[in-house]
Amino acid sequence: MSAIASLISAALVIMIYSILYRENPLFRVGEGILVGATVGHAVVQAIFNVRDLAIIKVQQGLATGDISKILYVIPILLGIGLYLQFSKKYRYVSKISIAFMLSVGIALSMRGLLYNNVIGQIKGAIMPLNTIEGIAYTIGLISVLLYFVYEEKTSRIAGPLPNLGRYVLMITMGAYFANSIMGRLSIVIGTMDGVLVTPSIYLVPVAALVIVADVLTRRKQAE
Amino acid sequence: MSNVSKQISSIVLVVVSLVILVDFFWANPTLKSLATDLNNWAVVIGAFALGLGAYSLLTRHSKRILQKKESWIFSVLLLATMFLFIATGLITGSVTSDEYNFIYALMVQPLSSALYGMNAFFIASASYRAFKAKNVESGLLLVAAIFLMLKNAPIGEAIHPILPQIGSIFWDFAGATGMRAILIGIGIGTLAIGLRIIIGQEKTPLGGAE
Amino acid sequence: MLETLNLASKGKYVPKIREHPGVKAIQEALGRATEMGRPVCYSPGTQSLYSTKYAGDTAAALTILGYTAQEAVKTGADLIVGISQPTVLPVAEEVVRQAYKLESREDEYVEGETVRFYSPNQWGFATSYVGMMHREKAAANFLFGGHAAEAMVIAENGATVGAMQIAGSTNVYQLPFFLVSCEYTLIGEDEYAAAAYLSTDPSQKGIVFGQDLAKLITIGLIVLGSVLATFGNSAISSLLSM
Amino acid sequence: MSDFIETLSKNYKQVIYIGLFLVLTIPRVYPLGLPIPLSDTTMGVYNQIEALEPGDVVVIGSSISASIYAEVYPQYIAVMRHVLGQEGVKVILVDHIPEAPIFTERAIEEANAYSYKAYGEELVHLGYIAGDEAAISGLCRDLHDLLQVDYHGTSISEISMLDDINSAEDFTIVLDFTASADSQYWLNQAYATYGTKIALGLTAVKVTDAYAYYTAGQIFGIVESTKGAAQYEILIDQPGLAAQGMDAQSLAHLFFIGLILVGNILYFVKGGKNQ
Repeated sequence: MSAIASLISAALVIMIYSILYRENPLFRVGEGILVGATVGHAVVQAIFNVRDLAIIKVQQGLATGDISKILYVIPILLGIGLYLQFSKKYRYVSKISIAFMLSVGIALSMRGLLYNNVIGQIKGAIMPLNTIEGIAYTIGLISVLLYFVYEEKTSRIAGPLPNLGRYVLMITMGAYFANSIMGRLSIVIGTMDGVLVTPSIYLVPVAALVIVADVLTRRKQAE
Repeated sequence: MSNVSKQISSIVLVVVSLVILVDFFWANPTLKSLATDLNNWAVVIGAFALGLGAYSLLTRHSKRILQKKESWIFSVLLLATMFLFIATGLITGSVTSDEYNFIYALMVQPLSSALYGMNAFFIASASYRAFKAKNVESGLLLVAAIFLMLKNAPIGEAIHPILPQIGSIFWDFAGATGMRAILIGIGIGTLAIGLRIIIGQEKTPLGGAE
Repeated sequence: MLETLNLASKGKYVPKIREHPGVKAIQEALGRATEMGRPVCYSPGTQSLYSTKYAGDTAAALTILGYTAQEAVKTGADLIVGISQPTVLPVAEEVVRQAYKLESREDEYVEGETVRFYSPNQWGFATSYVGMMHREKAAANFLFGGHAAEAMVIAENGATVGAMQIAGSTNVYQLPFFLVSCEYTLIGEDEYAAAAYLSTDPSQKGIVFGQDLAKLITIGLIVLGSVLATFGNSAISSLLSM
Repeated sequence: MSDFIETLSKNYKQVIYIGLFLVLTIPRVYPLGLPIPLSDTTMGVYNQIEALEPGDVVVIGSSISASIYAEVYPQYIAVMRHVLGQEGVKVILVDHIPEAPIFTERAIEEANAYSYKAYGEELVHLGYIAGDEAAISGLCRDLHDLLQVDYHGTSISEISMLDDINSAEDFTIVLDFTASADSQYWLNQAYATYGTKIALGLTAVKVTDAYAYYTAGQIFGIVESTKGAAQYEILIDQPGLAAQGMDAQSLAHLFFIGLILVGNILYFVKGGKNQ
């Protein structure tokens, strides 16, 4: 990438980081560019998706007489149906399209989670109770599960276990919080590597000066 | 009229989800290809949905520009960038062309990694603000976090080799207890909400709370 | 397990469900916002309606959105909903419009402003949402549904502008961040239970009880399996591997 | 003075942000050389590669995308440099997600791979193979049956090094760099079926699941996040971005712990009142 391009990239990074100081016009420049770019990107991808996933398939289907490919006309129609929500009279058509997407999503996540989260995790939880870990893990797990029991009578019968579950949950949250830090630091270090090279590095003192000037003028105004 | 549509919607819900669910329990090549097709269909409809979003964004920002609302200039910038990407993508015919890669690497990559990396700064401010041992719960949260940090950073082992070991004990415990229970809970919860949607008890996501 | 859920949902027994403090806090946050004369904002996540992992999460977030919107209209708080996924947009618009209609305040719903589409990209969404919170000086911020790494960027900026924040998610990697940055966090299944709790239909509470039963069965399986495993019997494990 | 402290506590966030910025930048300018102890998991990978002999075949899989680039790419290139340095060893590069080939090509260029190994004779890039577990299973069963061309569009039958490489039985070791499910696929398809030795390069989050396989002896090593990458760079005596970044990592972790402690001390000094 040329020097000018890397300078622009670095400037955009600094603009976004300026939100750490306060909301300001430079942040809004970064915001506008990022939103515009990502929506534009999504639009392009959507157009190509419709072309590659649907229109080409329908064309192939018509050419070869493959019915399963011709049926790709249906999602195209359902997709167009989404736009009928602007018409009060035909809004119900768009609900069919939404129902379709929702049912695909919910069914896929039901079957995925049933296997991975429920059966897989129960299988993983079964362990011999002849070690300290085995006993501690089992009690800990049961307590947290009891914490997630919402019916009042049942949770009263469980006694102190739901409370213990809450404590175990806190240990979990603390551990998962800390464990993600290294990855996030790697990213900020990587981003800074892009800024802390010539000529981009000269933008840092400029940004610092702008902020100092802003602090001083704001203080004066406050007085 | 809308009654008929409601019926169609419920039929779609039940049939489509049953196909996908049954495909999971019963390995059958026809069913499998049908389930894959249904999934692709959803992606196609989703692609059309993007037009709704783009339209909404376009009207909101062009209104701002036309009414010369405060800071309308940022709306101009937003729409200009959006059209730049659309035009580049459509003219070069792909999102992997050199020109497209150039503007993507120039704008989207630095901005998104800047935001992603900003998390590190927020971890710092949250460490100071939120990790206070006000009670047993927050005390445990804090202790677990500190030992995990000492496990991950090479400095922990340099201070004392036992520190990462304690961290590992916390980590294994957290994974085998709290995380496992959360995952089981989410699995059961998703099954429940899925059933509610499919049998038509949960109407809100279809936008029909009447 | 499926059978239990189904039976309980049709059951006549209406169990008493423990209320999560986060649910009550939604009203508190709305009241506070009205007092301060500042708006509240809501994000139903950055995952699509047909996401294979977070579809349930998104659906629950939309149910809670319906409740929040209605309560917001009741208390007179200004509501701004930020949308990331285009597939969620029409649904969220409809849900919020309905809520305004139910309180006969349709005139207060502003097309394109009450529910705003930002960007399907998580970071494009995050900058807009964060910028909006700063500019509108949000008094409360509700984050439900599937959020990814943008979770903490949004939540910490919310804390900076002094918003009271209530979050819920089933993304286990983001929950710790919500927990430290927000006043109330609905962890995993809490969110689903809240969605059921908030619905007016009493039979919905039955299904929460069904979920409870499923968890008790799970505990039973784990205990039984572990005891058997201690004596070298792996009957339960092999049963589950079928 | 008290005025100063008041401004400070009011703007504590900005003070913390400046602090973190300094903690991250100072070690870049003045490297501190904080110790980086070597882990067994990293040594496992290193020793196995050191023990390779001419004629051995190394398969390197990748699921590197922009989102895990910062954590996994430094490991990928460090290990690749090490493998390239082993004389007579054949290297097969393969990608498991559509975004990965760009990073694979970038690594080939950065590691100057062609000066170590001639393309097609000792090094080949197969590119992205669609089909998740089925793709890896096909690769393990019969590479020639699965693929027609490599990443550059050259016909597989024209690539001489692949002549006597047919199935996973001919792979000496497999190294997979990922945060996705393909590590599991390799375990299922190559290790479980053919007994091929496997090692992984992973993000910090992903390591947990894999550690159990390591202790059970099913994988011979793990390179863990940027920490593992830094260790590897030191092992092969080519300190790169990861090793340089470790100072900042260590300092930043200490900074966070310090903030937690300071926050708590202030909290208890003020008598645990609400601030």
